[in-house]
This record gives sequence, C-alpha cells and structure tokens, in this order.
Amino acid sequence: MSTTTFSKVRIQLEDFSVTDEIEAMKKVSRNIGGITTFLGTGRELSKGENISKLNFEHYPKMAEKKLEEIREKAIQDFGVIDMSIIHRIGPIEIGENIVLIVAVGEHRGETFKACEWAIAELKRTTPIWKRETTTKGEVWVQDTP
Amino acid sequence: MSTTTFSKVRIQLEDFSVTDEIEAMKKVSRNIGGITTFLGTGRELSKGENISKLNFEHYPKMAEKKLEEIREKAIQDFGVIDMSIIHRIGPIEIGENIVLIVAVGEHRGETFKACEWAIAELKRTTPIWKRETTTKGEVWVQDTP
Amino acid sequence: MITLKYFASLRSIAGKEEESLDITNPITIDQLSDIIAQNSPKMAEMVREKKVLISVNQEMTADDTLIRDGDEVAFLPPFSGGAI
Amino acid sequence: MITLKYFASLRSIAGKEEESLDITNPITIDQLSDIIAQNSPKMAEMVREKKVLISVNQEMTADDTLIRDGDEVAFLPPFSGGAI
Repeated sequence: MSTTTFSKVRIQLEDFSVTDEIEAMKKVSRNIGGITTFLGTGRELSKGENISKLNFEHYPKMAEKKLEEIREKAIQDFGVIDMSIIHRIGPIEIGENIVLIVAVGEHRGETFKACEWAIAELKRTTPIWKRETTTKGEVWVQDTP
Repeated sequence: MSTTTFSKVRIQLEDFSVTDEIEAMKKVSRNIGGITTFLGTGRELSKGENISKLNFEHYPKMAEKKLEEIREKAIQDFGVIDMSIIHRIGPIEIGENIVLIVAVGEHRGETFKACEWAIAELKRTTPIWKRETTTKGEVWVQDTP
Repeated sequence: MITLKYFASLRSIAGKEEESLDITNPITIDQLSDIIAQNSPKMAEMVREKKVLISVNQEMTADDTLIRDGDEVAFLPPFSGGAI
Repeated sequence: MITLKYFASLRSIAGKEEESLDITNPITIDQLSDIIAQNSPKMAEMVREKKVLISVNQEMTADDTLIRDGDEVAFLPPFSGGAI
C-alpha cells in the first residue's frame, strides 16, 4: 500500500494501483460482497489509425466536481455502498491505465449497473479531452461517446 | 509482480493480486481499451446472520474444467479478447478476496456483459461449495444463485 | 470398479467421502441409486428426488447416462461458489 | 471583469488559453458570442452553432443563463475522457 491519501474522486498525473484502490474501498464496510471495477487503458488502434501516444487534459475543479456528482448519484440511484473514480491526465502510453471506477456493494448486480453507468456518464459529462498521436500527427478526439 | 505463473483459470488456496492479474491480461494484446473486473469478497452478513468465517471446497479437475469452459464461451459469445477466472478455496476471512473475473476487450460494452455473465455462470455450473461459520455453528450454503 | 465421490454437505449424509463399487455391466443412475439405498437410504432418496446433481467423469449426467466400469461418479449438492 | 477559458482544440481556434473581459451589466451567451466575434469569428460561429459547450462557474449553461461580473466562462469542445 502506497502512502497516497485516498480521496474517492481524483484526477492525477501519476498512475494508480488497482489493488490499492480496491483495498481502500473495502475499508468502507464489512458488508461488501461484490466489487465491480472498470479500467480504461490506452489502445493502439483507433478507427484504423495506429496510435503511438495519448494525452489527456481536463478542466480543473469542474472535472472533479462532475466526478463527485457521478459518485453521489451512483450511490443514490443504484444502491451501491460506495464508489471511487480516478482519471489520469497528461501523457499516456499504449497499455497504460487511464481511468478506474470501483463500485462496491452488498450484491453484485448493483455494482455492475453502477459501474457501467458511471463510465458512460463520465464520458458524457466530465470535461476531459484526449489528444491522440498517430503517424499523421496529433489530433484532439472529438467524437461523442 | 509476483513469481506466480499466470494460468488464466485457477482454483487456489492463496490470495491473488488484482493488479497482477490485470497486468497479466494486458500482455495478451496491445489493443485492449476496456477491462471489467468482478471481485467477490467475504461479507459479514448473510440472511441476517453474522458470519465470522467462510470456507470453500471444490471438486478438483471438474471445477477447473467448468471455469475453462466459461472462459472460452465468454471469448466466443461476447467477443472479449480474453478472460481470466480465479477462485480461492479453503478458509476465507470477512473482507478477503474470494473470486476474481477479469474480462479484457477492445471496447467496454462487451467486457461488462462477459464479466457479469461469467460470474452468474460460475455460480450455476462450477462445483464449488461454501460453508459459513455463524454463532449457530457451521452450515453449508445450499441456496441456488 | 467405479468410484463414488460425495461432496460438501453430502459427506455427512453418505457417511463417507469416497467409495468403490464393482459393476459388471453398465448401469443407469436409477440402478445406481438402488445400490446406494442399501447403505444410505437418505442419499438414495435425494438422488431420486433430484436434490443432488450427479456427474460422471466430471460431466453432468442426463437421464439416460450409463455408468460404466472405470467411471468416476460424483454426488454434488447445489453449488454456492462465487460468494454472492 | 469576467474570465474566458478555452480548452483542448479551442485553444488554437481562439488563439489563446484565457482572456479577461469587462462587462458592466449581466449579458446572455448570445451577447457574449457577439463580443467574441470581434476577435475570433470562428469561435463565435461555433458557439452559435452549439458546437462547443459553455460552462459558467463550472456549471453547464442553459439558453437563458446570464453571465455576471466575476464569472468564469469556459468553452468546452465535446468531451473524450474515459478512453473508450
């Protein structure tokens, strides 16, 4: 376990440890039976283009606020016990971690639903942008989710 | 990263590292964009009873065979790139890891579907049994999933 | 000779973990439960009422499955893996 | 004074990352885009065609949102977080 303080919603340059994030969430309750995690990673291919590198930028404060809103709505609407959301910014290599959502609950059903909803909602509402570096140069990705 | 060899389907006494299992799956392809993970953990409460300990038993060979069938069907039917399934046996304390399913894919949709199907299928078809220790003693859990 | 295996809660009902049985010709599940009834009537009853699943050589049986010499037959109570 | 912020692809279109503007009375988004049009017609066009999202003090705007002195207005191209 690293010495990082575990805020449940974070945007950060550094990589994260999935194990550490899950263990931090486990501490919330002794009644957790199911944990669904979504991890987004850097893919080599995008629309047939070969990507060599990614770069993420966010709107500070607003992005964190949106992630916190997603977390609270997931707990309220899906009945999960808790949720953490971590998104990296800055340069990302192929295969590296980009985003992590951890949903913990008493039973598995609600954790799958909450986690899948949260990543879709993040893409829809959170001001984070991706720049892809391909052989053709650098482009901001602007497609809708 | 530990020195464990990463067979993609395992039943084992020892705990596992979610990070290590995910990193092992990442090595399968450079085209992985989404990784959905389900982790089942020991809950303190079950039907209102306070549980102090769990104990899992399996039918060797048959249980591994069923997990491998689930893995292959997940790849075939849901189009995920790969899947790993690890289930622990023996004594499990509250909060400890019991079962892990990692589904890796190009996009997130199929990894959520495959992962949720796989844990339901595991409960339905894999000869693994749970014994709960409560204040009333030890009981084999026999409810259907 | 066939091997019979009892798992989880069935061990205490059968009073054992494993046993061997000599058979000369292939037998059905019904015939097997008649044989078991001699030593463990409760176990045989559960088989007839389909309260246990039966596998032969690690594959689940169908109603017409035949058990042959050398087979491994296992009596499996309802599964409860995966935690929740 | 209000602050205008341009993110991602909009930085090169606006030719800047941030600017300040003096306003005396509250203005609408339409009025703001008229002001922007003077320096950056392309940017103003994208605002009118709703090709960019606009937030005021980190909240998304509605058609009737008023911008007041001290507000932080941000121009946001379609989001692409979360990877896939």
